[in-house]
Amino acid sequence: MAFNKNLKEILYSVAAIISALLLGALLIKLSGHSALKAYYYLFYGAFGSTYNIAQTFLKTIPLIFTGLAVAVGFQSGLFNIGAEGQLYLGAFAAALAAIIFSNLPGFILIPLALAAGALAGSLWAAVPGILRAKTGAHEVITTIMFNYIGILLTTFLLKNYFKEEGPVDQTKKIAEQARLPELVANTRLTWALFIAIFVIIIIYYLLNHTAYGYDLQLVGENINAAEYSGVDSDKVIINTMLLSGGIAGLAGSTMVLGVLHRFITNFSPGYGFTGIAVAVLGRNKPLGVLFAAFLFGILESGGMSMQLFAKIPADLMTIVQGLVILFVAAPSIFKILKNKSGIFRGDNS
Amino acid sequence: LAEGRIAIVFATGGLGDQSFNDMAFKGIKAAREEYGISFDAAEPTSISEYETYLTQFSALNRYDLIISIGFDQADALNTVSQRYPQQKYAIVDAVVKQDNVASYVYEEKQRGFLMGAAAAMMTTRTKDEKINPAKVIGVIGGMKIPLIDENIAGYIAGAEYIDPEVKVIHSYVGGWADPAKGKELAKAMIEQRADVIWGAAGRSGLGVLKAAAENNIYGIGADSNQNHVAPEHVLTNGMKFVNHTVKRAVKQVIENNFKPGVHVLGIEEQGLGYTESLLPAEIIKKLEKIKNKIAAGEIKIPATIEAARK
Amino acid sequence: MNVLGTIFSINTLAAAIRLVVPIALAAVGGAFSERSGVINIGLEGMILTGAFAGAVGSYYSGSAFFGVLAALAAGAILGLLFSFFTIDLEADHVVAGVGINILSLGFTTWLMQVIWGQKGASPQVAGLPEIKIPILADLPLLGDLLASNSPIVYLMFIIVISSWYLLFKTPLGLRIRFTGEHPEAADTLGINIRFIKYFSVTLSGVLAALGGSYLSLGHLNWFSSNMSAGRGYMALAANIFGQWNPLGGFAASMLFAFTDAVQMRLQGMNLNIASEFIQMLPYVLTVLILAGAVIRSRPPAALGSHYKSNK
Amino acid sequence: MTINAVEMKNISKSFGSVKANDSIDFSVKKGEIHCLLGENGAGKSTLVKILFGLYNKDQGQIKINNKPVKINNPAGAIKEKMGMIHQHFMLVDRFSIIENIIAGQEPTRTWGTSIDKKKAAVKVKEISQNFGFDLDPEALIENLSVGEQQRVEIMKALYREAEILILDEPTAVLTPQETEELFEIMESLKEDNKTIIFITHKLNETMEIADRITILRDGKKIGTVNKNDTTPQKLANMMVGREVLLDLEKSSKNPGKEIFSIKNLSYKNPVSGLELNEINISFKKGEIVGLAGVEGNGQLELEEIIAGLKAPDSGEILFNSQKITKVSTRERRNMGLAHIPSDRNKYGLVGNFSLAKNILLGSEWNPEFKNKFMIDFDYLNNYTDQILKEYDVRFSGKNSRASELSGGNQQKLIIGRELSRGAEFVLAAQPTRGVDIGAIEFIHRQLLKIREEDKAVFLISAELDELMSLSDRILVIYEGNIVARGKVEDFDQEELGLLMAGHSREER
Ligand SMILES: Nc1ncnc2c1ncn2[C@@H]1O[C@H](COP(=O)(O)OP(=O)(O)OP(=O)(O)O)[C@@H](O)[C@H]1O
Ligand SMILES: Nc1ncnc2c1ncn2[C@@H]1O[C@H](COP(=O)(O)OP(=O)(O)OP(=O)(O)O)[C@@H](O)[C@H]1O
Ligand SMILES: [Mg+2]
Ligand SMILES: [Mg+2]
Repeated sequence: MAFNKNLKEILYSVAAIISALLLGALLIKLSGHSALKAYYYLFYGAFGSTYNIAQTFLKTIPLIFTGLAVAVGFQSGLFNIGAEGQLYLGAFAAALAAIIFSNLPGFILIPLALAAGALAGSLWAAVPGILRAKTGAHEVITTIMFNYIGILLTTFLLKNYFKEEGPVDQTKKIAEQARLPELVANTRLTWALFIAIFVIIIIYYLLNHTAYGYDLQLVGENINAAEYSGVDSDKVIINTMLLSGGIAGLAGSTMVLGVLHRFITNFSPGYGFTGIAVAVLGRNKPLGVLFAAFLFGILESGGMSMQLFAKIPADLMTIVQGLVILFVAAPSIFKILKNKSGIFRGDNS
Repeated sequence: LAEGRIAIVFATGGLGDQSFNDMAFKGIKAAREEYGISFDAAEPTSISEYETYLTQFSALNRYDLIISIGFDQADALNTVSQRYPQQKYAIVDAVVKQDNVASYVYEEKQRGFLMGAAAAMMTTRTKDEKINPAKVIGVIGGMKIPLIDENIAGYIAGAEYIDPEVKVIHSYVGGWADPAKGKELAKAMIEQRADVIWGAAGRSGLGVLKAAAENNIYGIGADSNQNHVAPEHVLTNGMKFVNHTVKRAVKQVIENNFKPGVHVLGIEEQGLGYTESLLPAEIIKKLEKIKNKIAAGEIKIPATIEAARK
Repeated sequence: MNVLGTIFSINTLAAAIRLVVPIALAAVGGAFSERSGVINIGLEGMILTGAFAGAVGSYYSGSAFFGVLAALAAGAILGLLFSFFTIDLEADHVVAGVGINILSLGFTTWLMQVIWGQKGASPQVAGLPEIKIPILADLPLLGDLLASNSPIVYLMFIIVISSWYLLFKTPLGLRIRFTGEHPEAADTLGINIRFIKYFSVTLSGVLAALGGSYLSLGHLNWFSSNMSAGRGYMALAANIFGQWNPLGGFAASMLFAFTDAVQMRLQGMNLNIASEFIQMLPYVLTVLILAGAVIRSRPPAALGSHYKSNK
Repeated sequence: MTINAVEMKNISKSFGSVKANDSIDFSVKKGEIHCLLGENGAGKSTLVKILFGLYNKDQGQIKINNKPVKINNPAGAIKEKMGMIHQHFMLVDRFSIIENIIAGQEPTRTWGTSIDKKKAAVKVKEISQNFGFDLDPEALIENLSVGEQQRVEIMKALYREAEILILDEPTAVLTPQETEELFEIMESLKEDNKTIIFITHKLNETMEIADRITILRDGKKIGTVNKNDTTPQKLANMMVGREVLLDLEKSSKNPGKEIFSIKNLSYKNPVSGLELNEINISFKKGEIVGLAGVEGNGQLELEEIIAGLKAPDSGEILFNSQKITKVSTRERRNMGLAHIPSDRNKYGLVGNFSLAKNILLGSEWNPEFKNKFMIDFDYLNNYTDQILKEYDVRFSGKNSRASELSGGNQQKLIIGRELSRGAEFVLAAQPTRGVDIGAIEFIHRQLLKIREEDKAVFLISAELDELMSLSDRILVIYEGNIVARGKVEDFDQEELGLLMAGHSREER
């Protein structure tokens, strides 16, 4: 039953992705390029070599974290648009920790820096959480504002206290032992992948198999029933924001410890915002987020090759991404198709 | 597959930034015309893509030169250039100390100094209908980053050099692609009676020029020639000839004359300069003198705003 | 120098009015959409598309007026697309909105290359001239402020007020609000909720696009890629802050715009305060005011849900 | 030839695999009051929703006044002069009565651009007076009692000049007095030659008001009978398909020592202004204490305060002689309080959760359901199966969500969850609201069983029958005051009704 239901959702999602790609092919054709060639390189770019596969995962990792952060919020009925700001705080704190405690050995330093990043993200998200719980201030507004404030704040702190001499606003490089070990040499694909998957699993169990997760979902589904059954919904809201922010913070800290090896202003191309799309595409479920983030990873890393080798402007890839999101959002397109054509016959709903 | 002999990786701002990406593109296209080379280009959208593109280009092992545009590529290039010691690289706006990398950096403060001097000379010419009696000039940066601040520091020092009474105000847009906000910041300065304003803010700077045109004062363009935005109101442009730099880097490689190491480009090396645009002849004359003095090292220019404001 | 005098001057207010236009128009659009029950995160993309279509229209016709018409049409098309997905296809509103934003960004940048062969900024096009309204000029105090402005500024004031009127005083408005609160109840009253939602969401696209066209034809006279620069998100916040009421949304937008204008002036004074903190001003102030506000937001009860009649 | 106001032929409608209506023929004569009778889930609502254009029928024809019609949506039904009062009220809480009534057919002025509030108010007042409703048109729905809300629903239909009125379980939420008033209204509508379709599962009501009765069971029509040709027992058997015991047996029993008490409790509702005044109640082991009263006289406030959802302004609550006035909901539940909430959709259930997760509600931190840090799903699933079986909850699949259950089964689920927790004090608020006779019988037996087990029950109900047959002692609440209390034998139905309406004992 449940398996059937999930299978159906997956089928619809696949159909959505294929439709979006077909529509994208039409656009590529219209703009005078070869769609076949384009998609060949899309695939090649995403999976064509060990290096390319590594790059695909590399693109996937931060989106797993931010997607998960947003999804956890949604599970509790909170729309955390602030993952971007939380990510910056997390990245900044992780870099600081790695720099300040640079004489600690790696097996202590790395967890410490990761934790510092998670903690900073948590605390940054806690403020909108507390405001929501205690004053009712809508988290959509406060988290948007906290994005701007957080990014400006890290820039200020960096410039005035931690900046490395030079033309770029960045901290100095973190020590070798603070860097996450690479999984595949020279690809920057690091243990961050396992951390991401580990966090997915943890969150899956937390949400579905613990009382804590039960309360979190309960508050999201029916806050009155939560109160009725003795759940302190204010506390859950604050805790959820702490959790959500912590995960977003990990997006930042793994970027610092695994990819950038330092904090740089404005390093994120909007991972926090893409995380919203990833979360909803993944139906706000941990495993869904994993797949959605991977899909985005494929589109982005494949898109790079499309741009390089098929000379397709990157913007067309953006359009295809937009189409995928729209189509996946609207499974009923395919339900209509199914009723009309019987493509999906066989599942009984 | 890719067939070029040159590869170029732009900065994340992408083409159309009206700044160094566009200028670099101009340079590489000029090199194509002139030397008959072909090139492949990549437009990364995030910092983490630099290393990927650089690696992909390097791994093809078919390019005579791979060019990185923008200061934030330094880390990525530093890593990749060590992995491919046979490959030649050039980077603009940053220093990468590797034997196979030619680094081109600019004396940004010199450009700022020239612009500041030009603006300060202009703001006292009250005969000009666009000029008011108040001695106030302004500069608007895209974001508060060291490269921009060096320009602003030069601007302040240049004005001071001409006339210590000239007041220089500066502010930041907070982004490179918000011309509407650039325009409003300029308007805020005009309220403070600024009559010459430099917009060193990528596409946001175009809004500064628009404000200048609407309020009938002078604007100064940045990086590329932006006269077309407001032909009657763009006093001059603070040029950064990334195009020349790119073209030169290509030329050296083609002529088997690759020069790794740090190349500091200033006014003397014609890496920086200005356009004559609406500048009166006497000011041009004075600017030329200042140029010579800078080249001769007779003028010391501070590199930070704090130092410039003392 | 008199810091306060400069900040709280008529000039600052004038700047705020220029800055507020795209945010306020999109916020009013958001009010329609969300009052009818459809969450609209796509405002950002709608502003951007409006700005783009405005420039394209003006570029080809040589007339800014046609540019604005083109923007309105593009906003309507995008609004209809968003309606179709959220209403007929029952797409999750948030996802579809995110999709609209990404699509708008991709399409505008791509089409720029197709049309003008360049990214970044379009060539300059005919912009809207400012118009003078003599009667307003005679007003005390506000005379200077209101006498001469882009026609879209005047239009904005008219739209804000008439939208409030439409939503709260007319039959259509009552039906829109009914639909957003309780679509099933609206259905049982014989209200055509599909029409109501289509109307409201499309209108939100049109209004946001009008705001966008102010960027490319009123405030400036060219299109610059991604020139909406987060204004749609500010509008989203303003709409909620303003209790899903056009007047409230306008007031909240004005709060952002005014503090932004103040921020710009403070920066230009080169006081001894880090520029980052000055730039934070609008955002910090918003959070503070929101946290201290007495009235609590209560969204339309059926916001974000799907309802189909005649299952 | 008699005119059939409504004639539905061969109507079928399926939801997934559920056949909600199976080839039903149904006709209503003009000017009659026609009762639709059936258990929960029999298909009553579905049938009338098809008639009203809310659902799309799979097959069948509809004739109105002997004329075939196609009704695609409620707008179409309204055009045929139908009006429907829904089982779940279709009202917008934060709008005024006027707005709720006129939406969709607003009187306008200035060339139709704005709503003519005055004209609307006049018309609404007119209807209101014609039928003796006493409502302030500007009042917000959220401040109205359920009975008042129902009147607004009826006014909505009358405002649209409905000739055929469909009332889907209108009495489920009404007090006897309110029901009487509703019946008077219905009679006067009938005199006006309006046709009324009336859905209920209360047999006595059917016998009182109906002209003819149609019985549905499991989506099929069982038959149509004249009221005069039938008896409640016959109707019950047709509905349920078996013999039903309409009377309960209650043992006589001496209550034990006090287990729960409320002392000098006062509270003022900041929204409605209603005040609870110095309430004192003591509950003893092995007794059922009933609280009678017209909805909106403080029962809800009292319920929420006892449960811990609201804090009283003053006074004390004692549980096993322990002060729990400031103790959280969770704590109270752990101490042995069970709560069957009056508003099951708001408090009692999470529609989107599976049945097992609904059973877990409130016990998720209970070590019994955990194995180390994780929820012990094996245990929970077994436990759930047991409860579903014991409490006869009928569901379609293992992974059913609570929202997919019929109302009666939802209620049984809640009762099963609450009663099986081994609570010592059961707060049962409107436990049989909207539930069919089969289920009512079952729930009543469960409450009596609890009493047998020497636990205390506080029964808040608007059903006088229920109160009279279950309670040992009865309290009457009126405008926040306990106006009468005594053994159940000391009251009769009529007297209770008067007390609830605010007449004091002496007045009689
Ligand atoms: N009664 C149960 N017995 C066993 N496992 C359960 C039960 N309820 C929930 N779970 C676990 O929690 C997960 C999520 O269950 P839930 O009922 O919340 O479904 P859901 O939110 O619709 O998610 P999904 O569609 O992914 O299953 C299940 O996949 C299962 O691992
Ligand atoms: N919208 C729906 N989707 C799926 N199933 C439905 C829907 N509406 C009704 N059903 C199912 O159809 C059957 C008949 O339901 P209906 O609401 O008509 O019963 P009813 O006789 O009105 O019962 P009650 O007395 O509880 O109101 C039930 O099994 C119910 O679960
Ligand atoms: Mg001057
Ligand atoms: Mg029903």
